[in-house]
Amino acid sequence: MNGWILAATVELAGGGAAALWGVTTGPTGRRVIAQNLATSALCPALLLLSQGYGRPSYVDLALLLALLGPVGTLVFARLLAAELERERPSAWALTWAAAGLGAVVVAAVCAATAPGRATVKLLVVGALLIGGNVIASRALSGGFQGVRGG
Amino acid sequence: MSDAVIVVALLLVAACATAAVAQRDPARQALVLSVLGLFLAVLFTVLQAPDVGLSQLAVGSALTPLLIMLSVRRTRRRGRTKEGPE
Amino acid sequence: MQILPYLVAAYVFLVGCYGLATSRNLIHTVGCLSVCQAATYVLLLAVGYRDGATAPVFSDVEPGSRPVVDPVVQALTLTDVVVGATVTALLLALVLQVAKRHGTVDPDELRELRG
Amino acid sequence: MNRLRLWLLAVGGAGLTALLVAACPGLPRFGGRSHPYGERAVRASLDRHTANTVASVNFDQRAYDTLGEMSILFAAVLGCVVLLRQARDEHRARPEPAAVARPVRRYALIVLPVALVTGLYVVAHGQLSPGGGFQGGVVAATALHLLYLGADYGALERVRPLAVYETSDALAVCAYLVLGLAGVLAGTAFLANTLLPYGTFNTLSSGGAVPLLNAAIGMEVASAVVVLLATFLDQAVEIEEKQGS
Repeated sequence: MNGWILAATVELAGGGAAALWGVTTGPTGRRVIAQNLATSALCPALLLLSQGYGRPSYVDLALLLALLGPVGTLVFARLLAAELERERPSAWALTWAAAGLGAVVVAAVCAATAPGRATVKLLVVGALLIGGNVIASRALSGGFQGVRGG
Repeated sequence: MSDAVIVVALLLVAACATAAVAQRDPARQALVLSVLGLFLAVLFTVLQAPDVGLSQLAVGSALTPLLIMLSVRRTRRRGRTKEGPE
Repeated sequence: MQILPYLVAAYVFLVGCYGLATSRNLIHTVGCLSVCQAATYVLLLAVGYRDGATAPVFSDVEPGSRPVVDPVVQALTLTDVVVGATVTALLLALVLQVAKRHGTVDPDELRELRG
Repeated sequence: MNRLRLWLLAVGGAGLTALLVAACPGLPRFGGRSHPYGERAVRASLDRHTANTVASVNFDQRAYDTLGEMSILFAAVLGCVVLLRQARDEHRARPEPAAVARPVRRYALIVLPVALVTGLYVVAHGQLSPGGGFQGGVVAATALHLLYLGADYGALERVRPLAVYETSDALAVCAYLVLGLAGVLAGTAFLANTLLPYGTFNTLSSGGAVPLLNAAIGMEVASAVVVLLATFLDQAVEIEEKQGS
Protein backbone atom coordinates (compact mmCIF):
# COMPACT_ATOMS: atom_id res chain seq x y z
CA MET A 1 0.00 0.00 0.00
CA ASN A 2 1.64 3.25 -1.04
CA GLY A 3 0.53 6.86 -0.96
CA TRP A 4 -1.01 6.75 -4.42
CA ILE A 5 -3.27 3.85 -3.59
CA LEU A 6 -4.18 5.43 -0.26
CA ALA A 7 -5.16 8.63 -2.07
CA ALA A 8 -7.17 6.60 -4.59
CA THR A 9 -8.96 4.77 -1.76
CA VAL A 10 -9.90 8.02 -0.06
CA GLU A 11 -11.07 9.55 -3.30
CA LEU A 12 -13.00 6.43 -4.24
CA ALA A 13 -14.72 6.22 -0.86
CA GLY A 14 -15.56 9.93 -0.68
CA GLY A 15 -16.41 10.62 -4.31
CA GLY A 16 -18.09 7.29 -4.85
CA ALA A 17 -20.31 7.55 -1.77
CA ALA A 18 -21.24 11.15 -2.62
CA ALA A 19 -22.07 10.24 -6.23
CA LEU A 20 -24.13 7.27 -5.11
CA TRP A 21 -26.05 9.36 -2.62
CA GLY A 22 -26.65 12.08 -5.21
CA VAL A 23 -27.79 9.70 -7.92
CA THR A 24 -30.33 7.89 -5.75
CA THR A 25 -32.09 10.83 -4.08
CA GLY A 26 -33.73 14.04 -5.11
CA PRO A 27 -35.23 15.29 -8.36
CA THR A 28 -34.10 13.90 -11.71
CA GLY A 29 -31.98 16.94 -12.55
CA ARG A 30 -29.85 16.54 -9.46
CA ARG A 31 -29.39 12.87 -10.21
CA VAL A 32 -28.02 13.57 -13.68
CA ILE A 33 -25.56 16.05 -12.16
CA ALA A 34 -24.44 13.40 -9.69
CA GLN A 35 -23.97 10.95 -12.56
CA ASN A 36 -21.81 13.54 -14.31
CA LEU A 37 -19.75 14.18 -11.19
CA ALA A 38 -19.24 10.42 -10.69
CA THR A 39 -17.11 10.52 -13.86
CA SER A 40 -14.98 13.36 -12.58
CA ALA A 41 -14.57 11.68 -9.19
CA LEU A 42 -13.65 8.22 -10.43
CA CYS A 43 -11.43 9.14 -13.39
CA PRO A 44 -8.72 10.70 -11.15
CA ALA A 45 -9.02 7.65 -8.87
CA LEU A 46 -8.21 5.43 -11.85
CA LEU A 47 -5.16 7.59 -12.66
CA LEU A 48 -3.96 7.34 -9.06
CA LEU A 49 -4.44 3.57 -9.09
CA SER A 50 -2.48 3.28 -12.32
CA GLN A 51 0.37 5.18 -10.71
CA GLY A 52 0.09 3.26 -7.44
CA TYR A 53 0.29 -0.14 -9.13
CA GLY A 54 3.18 1.03 -11.29
CA ARG A 55 1.30 0.10 -14.47
CA PRO A 56 1.24 2.92 -17.06
CA SER A 57 -1.00 0.78 -19.27
CA TYR A 58 -3.89 1.19 -16.80
CA VAL A 59 -4.11 4.83 -17.96
CA ASP A 60 -6.18 3.52 -20.88
CA LEU A 61 -9.06 3.01 -18.46
CA ALA A 62 -8.97 6.64 -17.37
CA LEU A 63 -8.72 7.71 -21.02
CA LEU A 64 -11.82 5.73 -21.93
CA LEU A 65 -13.73 7.02 -18.92
CA ALA A 66 -12.79 10.64 -19.65
CA LEU A 67 -13.94 10.09 -23.23
CA LEU A 68 -17.19 8.21 -22.66
CA GLY A 69 -18.34 9.51 -19.27
CA PRO A 70 -19.46 12.93 -20.59
CA VAL A 71 -20.97 11.18 -23.63
CA GLY A 72 -23.15 9.17 -21.25
CA THR A 73 -24.22 12.36 -19.49
CA LEU A 74 -25.06 13.98 -22.82
CA VAL A 75 -27.25 10.95 -23.60
CA PHE A 76 -29.28 11.71 -20.49
CA ALA A 77 -29.25 15.44 -21.21
CA ARG A 78 -30.68 14.70 -24.65
CA LEU A 79 -33.27 12.11 -23.77
CA LEU A 80 -34.45 13.69 -20.51
CA ALA A 81 -34.51 17.17 -22.07
CA ALA A 82 -38.14 17.83 -21.16
CA GLU A 83 -37.62 17.18 -17.45
CA LEU A 84 -34.31 19.02 -17.32
CA GLU A 85 -35.82 22.04 -19.02
CA ARG A 86 -38.17 22.42 -16.08
CA GLU A 87 -35.50 22.00 -13.42
CA ARG A 88 -32.39 23.53 -15.01
CA PRO A 89 -30.16 21.85 -12.45
CA SER A 90 -26.77 23.37 -11.82
CA ALA A 91 -24.00 22.83 -9.33
CA TRP A 92 -21.19 25.06 -10.46
CA ALA A 93 -19.22 25.00 -7.21
CA LEU A 94 -19.12 21.21 -7.31
CA THR A 95 -18.33 21.10 -11.01
CA TRP A 96 -15.36 23.41 -10.69
CA ALA A 97 -14.21 21.64 -7.51
CA ALA A 98 -14.27 18.34 -9.41
CA ALA A 99 -12.45 19.93 -12.34
CA GLY A 100 -9.80 21.29 -9.97
CA LEU A 101 -9.41 17.87 -8.37
CA GLY A 102 -8.93 16.33 -11.81
CA ALA A 103 -6.33 18.97 -12.71
CA VAL A 104 -4.42 18.44 -9.45
CA VAL A 105 -4.34 14.66 -9.87
CA VAL A 106 -3.27 14.87 -13.52
CA ALA A 107 -0.51 17.33 -12.56
CA ALA A 108 0.68 15.11 -9.71
CA VAL A 109 0.76 11.97 -11.84
CA CYS A 110 2.48 13.90 -14.66
CA ALA A 111 5.14 15.08 -12.24
CA ALA A 112 5.76 11.51 -11.12
CA THR A 113 6.19 10.07 -14.62
CA ALA A 114 9.14 10.63 -16.89
CA PRO A 115 8.30 13.15 -19.64
CA GLY A 116 7.42 11.53 -22.92
CA ARG A 117 4.44 9.89 -24.59
CA ALA A 118 2.95 8.94 -21.22
CA THR A 119 2.81 12.62 -20.23
CA VAL A 120 1.02 13.52 -23.44
CA LYS A 121 -1.54 10.79 -22.82
CA LEU A 122 -2.10 12.03 -19.27
CA LEU A 123 -2.60 15.59 -20.49
CA VAL A 124 -5.09 14.39 -23.09
CA VAL A 125 -6.99 12.55 -20.34
CA GLY A 126 -7.03 15.68 -18.21
CA ALA A 127 -8.21 17.90 -21.06
CA LEU A 128 -10.96 15.47 -22.06
CA LEU A 129 -12.08 15.02 -18.47
CA ILE A 130 -12.31 18.69 -17.55
CA GLY A 131 -13.64 19.85 -20.91
CA GLY A 132 -16.21 17.09 -21.07
CA ASN A 133 -17.50 17.64 -17.59
CA VAL A 134 -17.80 21.39 -17.91
CA ILE A 135 -19.62 21.05 -21.24
CA ALA A 136 -21.93 18.38 -19.84
CA SER A 137 -22.67 20.50 -16.78
CA ARG A 138 -23.53 23.47 -18.95
CA ALA A 139 -25.72 21.32 -21.17
CA LEU A 140 -27.61 20.17 -18.06
CA SER A 141 -28.02 23.58 -16.49
CA GLY A 142 -29.38 25.02 -19.71
CA GLY A 143 -26.60 27.60 -19.73
CA PHE A 144 -27.19 27.70 -23.44
CA GLN A 145 -30.45 27.06 -25.22
CA GLY A 146 -32.09 23.80 -24.30
CA VAL A 147 -31.90 20.81 -26.57
CA ARG A 148 -35.07 20.30 -28.52
CA GLY A 149 -36.52 17.78 -30.89
CA GLY A 150 -34.72 14.98 -32.69
CA MET B 1 -4.53 -3.01 4.99
CA SER B 2 -3.53 -3.23 1.37
CA ASP B 3 -6.94 -4.72 0.68
CA ALA B 4 -8.74 -1.58 1.84
CA VAL B 5 -9.27 -0.35 -1.71
CA ILE B 6 -10.81 -3.69 -2.71
CA VAL B 7 -13.17 -3.59 0.27
CA VAL B 8 -14.24 -0.03 -0.57
CA ALA B 9 -14.92 -0.93 -4.19
CA LEU B 10 -16.86 -4.05 -3.23
CA LEU B 11 -19.04 -2.15 -0.76
CA LEU B 12 -19.74 0.59 -3.32
CA VAL B 13 -20.80 -2.04 -5.87
CA ALA B 14 -23.09 -3.75 -3.36
CA ALA B 15 -24.68 -0.45 -2.28
CA CYS B 16 -25.11 0.71 -5.87
CA ALA B 17 -26.69 -2.60 -6.91
CA THR B 18 -29.22 -2.22 -4.10
CA ALA B 19 -29.97 1.33 -5.21
CA ALA B 20 -30.34 0.26 -8.85
CA VAL B 21 -32.96 -2.32 -7.93
CA ALA B 22 -34.77 0.08 -5.60
CA GLN B 23 -35.32 2.71 -8.34
CA ARG B 24 -38.68 1.84 -9.86
CA ASP B 25 -38.61 4.42 -12.63
CA PRO B 26 -36.61 3.02 -15.59
CA ALA B 27 -35.06 6.40 -16.52
CA ARG B 28 -33.76 6.92 -12.99
CA GLN B 29 -32.64 3.31 -12.88
CA ALA B 30 -30.61 3.90 -16.03
CA LEU B 31 -28.77 6.70 -14.21
CA VAL B 32 -27.94 4.42 -11.29
CA LEU B 33 -26.94 1.62 -13.65
CA SER B 34 -24.46 3.86 -15.42
CA VAL B 35 -22.88 4.74 -12.04
CA LEU B 36 -22.90 1.02 -11.18
CA GLY B 37 -20.97 0.44 -14.39
CA LEU B 38 -18.32 2.93 -13.25
CA PHE B 39 -18.00 1.30 -9.83
CA LEU B 40 -17.69 -2.12 -11.45
CA ALA B 41 -14.94 -0.81 -13.72
CA VAL B 42 -13.03 0.50 -10.68
CA LEU B 43 -13.55 -2.82 -8.88
CA PHE B 44 -12.16 -4.68 -11.88
CA THR B 45 -9.15 -2.37 -11.90
CA VAL B 46 -8.33 -3.06 -8.26
CA LEU B 47 -8.84 -6.79 -8.91
CA GLN B 48 -6.13 -6.36 -11.57
CA ALA B 49 -8.39 -6.99 -14.57
CA PRO B 50 -7.95 -3.88 -16.74
CA ASP B 51 -9.22 -5.66 -19.85
CA VAL B 52 -12.54 -6.39 -18.20
CA GLY B 53 -12.62 -2.89 -16.72
CA LEU B 54 -12.22 -1.37 -20.19
CA SER B 55 -14.98 -3.57 -21.51
CA GLN B 56 -17.28 -2.58 -18.67
CA LEU B 57 -16.52 1.11 -19.18
CA ALA B 58 -17.18 0.91 -22.90
CA VAL B 59 -20.46 -0.91 -22.41
CA GLY B 60 -21.70 0.54 -19.14
CA SER B 61 -20.96 4.24 -19.44
CA ALA B 62 -22.67 5.08 -22.72
CA LEU B 63 -24.08 2.06 -24.56
CA THR B 64 -26.44 0.50 -21.99
CA PRO B 65 -27.84 3.85 -20.77
CA LEU B 66 -28.45 4.87 -24.39
CA LEU B 67 -30.31 1.62 -25.12
CA ILE B 68 -32.46 1.89 -21.97
CA MET B 69 -33.23 5.57 -22.49
CA LEU B 70 -34.22 4.98 -26.12
CA SER B 71 -36.57 2.20 -25.01
CA VAL B 72 -38.05 4.44 -22.32
CA ARG B 73 -38.59 7.17 -24.85
CA ARG B 74 -40.25 4.79 -27.26
CA THR B 75 -42.68 3.39 -24.68
CA ARG B 76 -43.47 6.85 -23.31
CA ARG B 77 -44.10 8.26 -26.76
CA ARG B 78 -46.38 5.33 -27.48
CA GLY B 79 -48.34 6.09 -24.34
CA ARG B 80 -48.66 9.73 -25.41
CA THR B 81 -49.92 9.05 -28.93
CA LYS B 82 -52.37 6.53 -27.50
CA GLU B 83 -53.87 9.02 -25.10
CA GLY B 84 -53.49 12.05 -27.33
CA PRO B 85 -55.58 11.95 -30.50
CA GLU B 86 -58.28 9.51 -29.44
CA MET C 1 -11.69 -10.63 3.81
CA GLN C 2 -11.44 -14.32 3.01
CA ILE C 3 -14.97 -14.64 1.64
CA LEU C 4 -16.20 -11.04 1.48
CA PRO C 5 -16.03 -10.83 -2.36
CA TYR C 6 -18.02 -14.04 -2.70
CA LEU C 7 -20.61 -12.78 -0.24
CA VAL C 8 -20.88 -9.51 -2.17
CA ALA C 9 -21.38 -11.45 -5.41
CA ALA C 10 -24.10 -13.58 -3.79
CA TYR C 11 -25.75 -10.47 -2.32
CA VAL C 12 -25.76 -8.62 -5.65
CA PHE C 13 -27.24 -11.65 -7.36
CA LEU C 14 -30.00 -12.01 -4.76
CA VAL C 15 -30.82 -8.30 -4.85
CA GLY C 16 -31.10 -8.52 -8.64
CA CYS C 17 -33.41 -11.53 -8.30
CA TYR C 18 -35.59 -9.64 -5.84
CA GLY C 19 -35.86 -6.79 -8.32
CA LEU C 20 -36.69 -9.20 -11.15
CA ALA C 21 -39.52 -10.75 -9.16
CA THR C 22 -41.11 -7.57 -7.86
CA SER C 23 -40.65 -5.32 -10.87
CA ARG C 24 -43.69 -3.47 -12.22
CA ASN C 25 -42.11 -2.34 -15.47
CA LEU C 26 -40.45 -4.63 -18.00
CA ILE C 27 -37.69 -2.11 -18.79
CA HIS C 28 -36.89 -2.01 -15.08
CA THR C 29 -36.84 -5.82 -15.12
CA VAL C 30 -34.17 -5.79 -17.82
CA GLY C 31 -32.13 -3.38 -15.67
CA CYS C 32 -32.41 -5.77 -12.72
CA LEU C 33 -31.21 -8.60 -14.92
CA SER C 34 -28.08 -6.61 -15.73
CA VAL C 35 -27.52 -6.25 -11.96
CA CYS C 36 -27.65 -10.07 -11.73
CA GLN C 37 -25.10 -10.26 -14.55
CA ALA C 38 -22.80 -7.94 -12.58
CA ALA C 39 -22.77 -10.54 -9.79
CA THR C 40 -21.27 -13.12 -12.13
CA TYR C 41 -18.46 -10.74 -13.10
CA VAL C 42 -17.60 -10.12 -9.45
CA LEU C 43 -17.62 -13.84 -8.65
CA LEU C 44 -15.43 -14.83 -11.60
CA LEU C 45 -12.82 -12.14 -11.00
CA ALA C 46 -12.74 -12.84 -7.26
CA VAL C 47 -11.88 -16.47 -7.99
CA GLY C 48 -8.96 -15.39 -10.16
CA TYR C 49 -7.47 -12.77 -7.82
CA ARG C 50 -4.10 -13.29 -6.16
CA ASP C 51 -2.70 -11.20 -3.30
CA GLY C 52 -0.09 -8.66 -4.34
CA ALA C 53 -0.28 -9.71 -7.98
CA THR C 54 -0.68 -7.55 -11.06
CA ALA C 55 -2.50 -7.89 -14.38
CA PRO C 56 -1.21 -10.58 -16.78
CA VAL C 57 -0.35 -7.94 -19.36
CA PHE C 58 3.35 -7.66 -20.15
CA SER C 59 3.51 -4.56 -22.31
CA ASP C 60 4.95 -2.49 -19.44
CA VAL C 61 6.37 -5.04 -16.97
CA GLU C 62 9.04 -7.66 -17.43
CA PRO C 63 7.51 -11.18 -17.70
CA GLY C 64 8.18 -13.12 -14.50
CA SER C 65 9.18 -10.06 -12.48
CA ARG C 66 5.88 -9.89 -10.56
CA PRO C 67 3.22 -12.49 -9.77
CA VAL C 68 0.15 -12.20 -11.98
CA VAL C 69 -3.55 -12.94 -11.49
CA ASP C 70 -5.43 -15.62 -13.42
CA PRO C 71 -6.02 -14.57 -17.06
CA VAL C 72 -8.47 -17.38 -17.86
CA VAL C 73 -11.31 -16.05 -15.70
CA GLN C 74 -10.61 -12.56 -17.03
CA ALA C 75 -11.10 -13.78 -20.58
CA LEU C 76 -14.37 -15.43 -19.54
CA THR C 77 -15.59 -12.23 -17.86
CA LEU C 78 -14.56 -10.13 -20.83
CA THR C 79 -16.81 -12.03 -23.22
CA ASP C 80 -19.48 -12.13 -20.51
CA VAL C 81 -19.64 -8.33 -20.38
CA VAL C 82 -20.13 -7.92 -24.13
CA VAL C 83 -22.63 -10.78 -24.40
CA GLY C 84 -24.46 -9.30 -21.40
CA ALA C 85 -24.88 -6.01 -23.22
CA THR C 86 -26.26 -7.66 -26.35
CA VAL C 87 -28.62 -9.80 -24.29
CA THR C 88 -29.86 -6.59 -22.66
CA ALA C 89 -30.44 -5.14 -26.13
CA LEU C 90 -32.31 -8.23 -27.31
CA LEU C 91 -34.53 -8.21 -24.22
CA LEU C 92 -35.25 -4.51 -24.67
CA ALA C 93 -36.27 -5.24 -28.25
CA LEU C 94 -38.68 -7.88 -26.93
CA VAL C 95 -40.05 -5.37 -24.41
CA LEU C 96 -40.67 -2.84 -27.17
CA GLN C 97 -42.49 -5.50 -29.16
CA VAL C 98 -44.63 -6.33 -26.11
CA ALA C 99 -45.37 -2.63 -25.66
CA LYS C 100 -46.47 -2.41 -29.30
CA ARG C 101 -48.67 -5.47 -29.16
CA HIS C 102 -50.31 -4.92 -25.79
CA GLY C 103 -49.85 -1.23 -25.09
CA THR C 104 -48.38 -1.82 -21.64
CA VAL C 105 -45.08 -2.79 -20.06
CA ASP C 106 -46.49 -3.81 -16.68
CA PRO C 107 -46.18 -7.58 -16.28
CA ASP C 108 -49.27 -7.74 -14.06
CA GLU C 109 -51.45 -5.96 -16.62
CA LEU C 110 -50.07 -8.29 -19.28
CA ARG C 111 -51.23 -11.27 -17.25
CA GLU C 112 -54.72 -9.78 -16.99
CA LEU C 113 -54.82 -9.20 -20.74
CA ARG C 114 -54.17 -12.85 -21.41
CA GLY C 115 -57.21 -13.54 -19.28
CA MET D 1 -51.94 -13.40 -5.54
CA ASN D 2 -49.26 -10.79 -4.98
CA ARG D 3 -48.80 -11.79 -1.35
CA LEU D 4 -48.48 -15.42 -2.34
CA ARG D 5 -45.84 -14.49 -4.86
CA LEU D 6 -43.86 -12.51 -2.31
CA TRP D 7 -43.99 -15.41 0.15
CA LEU D 8 -42.80 -17.79 -2.53
CA LEU D 9 -39.98 -15.37 -3.36
CA ALA D 10 -39.02 -15.04 0.31
CA VAL D 11 -38.87 -18.81 0.81
CA GLY D 12 -36.92 -19.39 -2.38
CA GLY D 13 -34.62 -16.45 -1.69
CA ALA D 14 -33.91 -17.65 1.84
CA GLY D 15 -33.07 -21.13 0.57
CA LEU D 16 -30.84 -19.75 -2.17
CA THR D 17 -29.12 -17.41 0.29
CA ALA D 18 -28.39 -20.30 2.65
CA LEU D 19 -26.98 -22.40 -0.18
CA LEU D 20 -24.83 -19.56 -1.58
CA VAL D 21 -23.44 -18.64 1.84
CA ALA D 22 -22.71 -22.30 2.55
CA ALA D 23 -20.88 -22.53 -0.77
CA CYS D 24 -18.65 -19.51 -0.12
CA PRO D 25 -16.11 -21.24 2.20
CA GLY D 26 -15.81 -24.05 -0.35
CA LEU D 27 -14.57 -21.70 -3.06
CA PRO D 28 -10.83 -21.18 -3.58
CA ARG D 29 -9.55 -18.75 -0.94
CA PHE D 30 -9.75 -15.13 -2.16
CA GLY D 31 -6.26 -13.98 -3.10
CA GLY D 32 -4.83 -17.51 -2.94
CA ARG D 33 -1.61 -18.46 -4.68
CA SER D 34 -2.77 -21.53 -6.53
CA HIS D 35 -3.94 -20.77 -10.09
CA PRO D 36 -2.88 -23.80 -12.14
CA TYR D 37 -4.78 -22.80 -15.30
CA GLY D 38 -3.62 -19.22 -15.06
CA GLU D 39 0.05 -20.16 -14.82
CA ARG D 40 -0.18 -22.47 -17.82
CA ALA D 41 -2.07 -19.83 -19.82
CA VAL D 42 0.61 -17.24 -19.05
CA ARG D 43 3.37 -19.64 -20.10
CA ALA D 44 1.60 -20.54 -23.36
CA SER D 45 0.99 -16.88 -24.11
CA LEU D 46 4.65 -15.95 -23.57
CA ASP D 47 5.70 -18.90 -25.76
CA ARG D 48 3.70 -17.36 -28.57
CA HIS D 49 5.04 -13.82 -27.99
CA THR D 50 1.68 -12.37 -27.01
CA ALA D 51 2.16 -9.71 -24.33
CA ASN D 52 -1.50 -9.49 -23.30
CA THR D 53 -2.32 -12.91 -21.87
CA VAL D 54 -6.05 -12.19 -21.85
CA ALA D 55 -5.97 -11.56 -25.61
CA SER D 56 -3.97 -14.75 -26.04
CA VAL D 57 -6.59 -16.75 -24.12
CA ASN D 58 -9.41 -15.16 -26.10
CA PHE D 59 -7.98 -15.37 -29.59
CA ASP D 60 -5.49 -18.22 -29.42
CA GLN D 61 -5.92 -20.72 -26.62
CA ARG D 62 -9.71 -20.48 -26.49
CA ALA D 63 -10.41 -18.96 -29.90
CA TYR D 64 -13.16 -21.51 -30.45
CA ASP D 65 -15.10 -20.07 -27.49
CA THR D 66 -14.77 -16.61 -28.96
CA LEU D 67 -16.31 -17.94 -32.16
CA GLY D 68 -19.32 -19.10 -30.14
CA GLU D 69 -19.50 -15.81 -28.33
CA MET D 70 -19.33 -13.96 -31.62
CA SER D 71 -22.24 -15.98 -32.98
CA ILE D 72 -24.28 -15.05 -29.89
CA LEU D 73 -23.57 -11.41 -30.66
CA PHE D 74 -24.47 -11.90 -34.31
CA ALA D 75 -27.68 -13.75 -33.46
CA ALA D 76 -28.70 -11.16 -30.86
CA VAL D 77 -28.28 -8.34 -33.37
CA LEU D 78 -30.21 -10.32 -35.97
CA GLY D 79 -32.95 -10.87 -33.39
CA CYS D 80 -33.16 -7.16 -32.62
CA VAL D 81 -33.33 -6.24 -36.29
CA VAL D 82 -36.13 -8.75 -36.88
CA LEU D 83 -38.08 -7.78 -33.76
CA LEU D 84 -37.84 -4.05 -34.34
CA ARG D 85 -38.43 -3.95 -38.09
CA GLN D 86 -40.98 -1.52 -39.36
CA ALA D 87 -44.41 -3.11 -38.99
CA ARG D 88 -47.19 -2.73 -41.54
CA ASP D 89 -49.17 -0.32 -39.39
CA GLU D 90 -46.21 1.99 -38.84
CA HIS D 91 -44.72 4.68 -40.98
CA ARG D 92 -41.55 6.65 -40.94
CA ALA D 93 -41.81 10.27 -39.94
CA ARG D 94 -38.96 12.60 -40.68
CA PRO D 95 -37.57 13.53 -37.30
CA GLU D 96 -37.67 17.25 -36.80
CA PRO D 97 -34.17 18.71 -36.83
CA ALA D 98 -32.92 19.28 -33.31
CA ALA D 99 -31.56 22.56 -32.07
CA VAL D 100 -28.41 21.66 -30.17
CA ALA D 101 -26.48 24.32 -28.35
CA ARG D 102 -23.28 25.29 -30.13
CA PRO D 103 -20.78 24.29 -27.39
CA VAL D 104 -22.26 20.79 -27.28
CA ARG D 105 -22.06 20.56 -31.05
CA ARG D 106 -18.46 21.74 -31.03
CA TYR D 107 -17.58 19.32 -28.23
CA ALA D 108 -19.15 16.42 -30.12
CA LEU D 109 -17.32 17.30 -33.33
CA ILE D 110 -13.97 17.53 -31.52
CA VAL D 111 -14.42 14.38 -29.48
CA LEU D 112 -15.79 12.29 -32.35
CA PRO D 113 -12.44 11.85 -34.15
CA VAL D 114 -10.60 11.48 -30.84
CA ALA D 115 -12.96 8.69 -29.79
CA LEU D 116 -12.70 6.98 -33.17
CA VAL D 117 -8.90 7.03 -32.99
CA THR D 118 -9.01 5.79 -29.40
CA GLY D 119 -11.26 2.93 -30.48
CA LEU D 120 -8.86 1.96 -33.26
CA TYR D 121 -5.90 2.30 -30.86
CA VAL D 122 -7.56 -0.01 -28.35
CA VAL D 123 -8.27 -2.59 -31.08
CA ALA D 124 -4.80 -2.36 -32.59
CA HIS D 125 -2.97 -2.71 -29.27
CA GLY D 126 -5.25 -5.53 -28.14
CA GLN D 127 -2.46 -8.11 -28.02
CA LEU D 128 -0.09 -5.77 -26.14
CA SER D 129 -1.84 -3.56 -23.62
CA PRO D 130 -5.26 -3.94 -21.99
CA GLY D 131 -7.95 -3.72 -24.62
CA GLY D 132 -8.88 -5.56 -27.75
CA GLY D 133 -11.55 -6.01 -30.34
CA PHE D 134 -14.51 -6.02 -27.97
CA GLN D 135 -13.66 -2.83 -26.12
CA GLY D 136 -12.34 -0.91 -29.10
CA GLY D 137 -15.28 -1.92 -31.25
CA VAL D 138 -17.78 -0.62 -28.73
CA VAL D 139 -15.86 2.65 -28.33
CA ALA D 140 -15.66 3.24 -32.09
CA ALA D 141 -19.37 2.52 -32.53
CA THR D 142 -20.29 4.79 -29.62
CA ALA D 143 -18.12 7.52 -31.10
CA LEU D 144 -20.21 7.53 -34.25
CA HIS D 145 -23.31 8.26 -32.19
CA LEU D 146 -21.80 11.49 -30.94
CA LEU D 147 -23.27 12.82 -34.17
CA TYR D 148 -26.73 12.10 -32.82
CA LEU D 149 -25.88 13.86 -29.56
CA GLY D 150 -24.07 16.78 -31.19
CA ALA D 151 -26.39 17.32 -34.13
CA ASP D 152 -29.53 15.31 -34.85
CA TYR D 153 -30.64 11.98 -36.16
CA GLY D 154 -30.69 13.20 -39.75
CA ALA D 155 -26.96 14.02 -39.56
CA LEU D 156 -26.20 10.58 -38.22
CA GLU D 157 -28.25 8.90 -40.93
CA ARG D 158 -26.38 10.75 -43.66
CA VAL D 159 -23.00 9.33 -42.59
CA ARG D 160 -24.29 5.95 -41.60
CA PRO D 161 -25.28 3.83 -44.59
CA LEU D 162 -26.76 0.96 -42.61
CA ALA D 163 -26.31 -1.62 -45.37
CA VAL D 164 -22.55 -1.11 -45.23
CA TYR D 165 -22.47 -1.89 -41.52
CA GLU D 166 -24.73 -4.91 -41.90
CA THR D 167 -22.44 -6.23 -44.62
CA SER D 168 -19.28 -5.56 -42.67
CA ASP D 169 -20.79 -7.34 -39.67
CA ALA D 170 -21.32 -10.46 -41.76
CA LEU D 171 -17.94 -10.06 -43.46
CA ALA D 172 -16.15 -9.91 -40.11
CA VAL D 173 -17.82 -13.15 -38.98
CA CYS D 174 -16.78 -14.74 -42.27
CA ALA D 175 -13.23 -13.45 -41.86
CA TYR D 176 -13.01 -15.09 -38.46
CA LEU D 177 -14.25 -18.38 -39.89
CA VAL D 178 -11.88 -18.19 -42.87
CA LEU D 179 -8.93 -17.55 -40.54
CA GLY D 180 -9.99 -20.63 -38.63
CA LEU D 181 -10.41 -22.75 -41.74
CA ALA D 182 -6.98 -21.69 -42.97
CA GLY D 183 -5.55 -23.78 -40.15
CA VAL D 184 -7.54 -26.81 -41.28
CA LEU D 185 -6.41 -26.37 -44.90
CA ALA D 186 -2.79 -26.12 -43.78
CA GLY D 187 -3.10 -29.46 -42.07
CA THR D 188 -3.30 -28.36 -38.42
CA ALA D 189 -6.50 -27.73 -36.47
CA PHE D 190 -9.39 -25.25 -36.73
CA LEU D 191 -8.28 -21.85 -35.37
CA ALA D 192 -4.85 -23.23 -34.43
CA ASN D 193 -2.34 -20.40 -34.20
CA THR D 194 0.50 -22.07 -36.11
CA LEU D 195 0.45 -20.50 -39.56
CA LEU D 196 1.95 -17.07 -39.02
CA PRO D 197 5.33 -16.26 -37.48
CA TYR D 198 5.04 -15.15 -33.86
CA GLY D 199 7.11 -12.00 -34.43
CA THR D 200 9.03 -9.95 -31.89
CA PHE D 201 7.60 -9.85 -28.37
CA ASN D 202 5.72 -6.65 -27.54
CA THR D 203 5.38 -5.27 -31.08
CA LEU D 204 2.19 -4.67 -33.04
CA SER D 205 2.68 -7.68 -35.32
CA SER D 206 3.49 -10.19 -32.57
CA GLY D 207 1.34 -13.15 -31.60
CA GLY D 208 0.75 -14.87 -34.97
CA ALA D 209 -2.96 -14.86 -35.85
CA VAL D 210 -4.01 -13.03 -32.67
CA PRO D 211 -3.96 -9.50 -34.17
CA LEU D 212 -5.95 -10.66 -37.19
CA LEU D 213 -8.65 -12.39 -35.16
CA ASN D 214 -8.66 -9.40 -32.86
CA ALA D 215 -9.26 -7.06 -35.78
CA ALA D 216 -12.06 -9.28 -37.10
CA ILE D 217 -13.77 -9.17 -33.69
CA GLY D 218 -13.27 -5.41 -33.51
CA MET D 219 -14.95 -4.93 -36.88
CA GLU D 220 -17.78 -7.30 -35.94
CA VAL D 221 -18.48 -5.65 -32.60
CA ALA D 222 -18.32 -2.13 -34.02
CA SER D 223 -20.74 -2.87 -36.87
CA ALA D 224 -23.00 -4.94 -34.63
CA VAL D 225 -23.32 -2.10 -32.12
CA VAL D 226 -23.99 0.42 -34.89
CA VAL D 227 -26.75 -1.77 -36.34
CA LEU D 228 -28.17 -2.40 -32.87
CA LEU D 229 -28.31 1.27 -31.97
CA ALA D 230 -29.73 2.08 -35.39
CA THR D 231 -32.73 -0.19 -34.83
CA PHE D 232 -33.38 1.37 -31.43
CA LEU D 233 -32.92 4.92 -32.70
CA ASP D 234 -35.31 4.20 -35.54
CA GLN D 235 -37.89 3.06 -33.04
CA ALA D 236 -37.37 5.97 -30.68
CA VAL D 237 -37.07 8.75 -33.20
CA GLU D 238 -38.44 7.85 -36.60
CA ILE D 239 -41.02 5.11 -36.73
CA GLU D 240 -44.50 6.12 -35.71
CA GLU D 241 -47.78 4.32 -35.69
CA LYS D 242 -50.38 5.36 -38.18
CA GLN D 243 -52.88 7.63 -36.53
CA GLY D 244 -56.29 6.07 -36.00
CA SER D 245 -55.18 2.54 -36.82
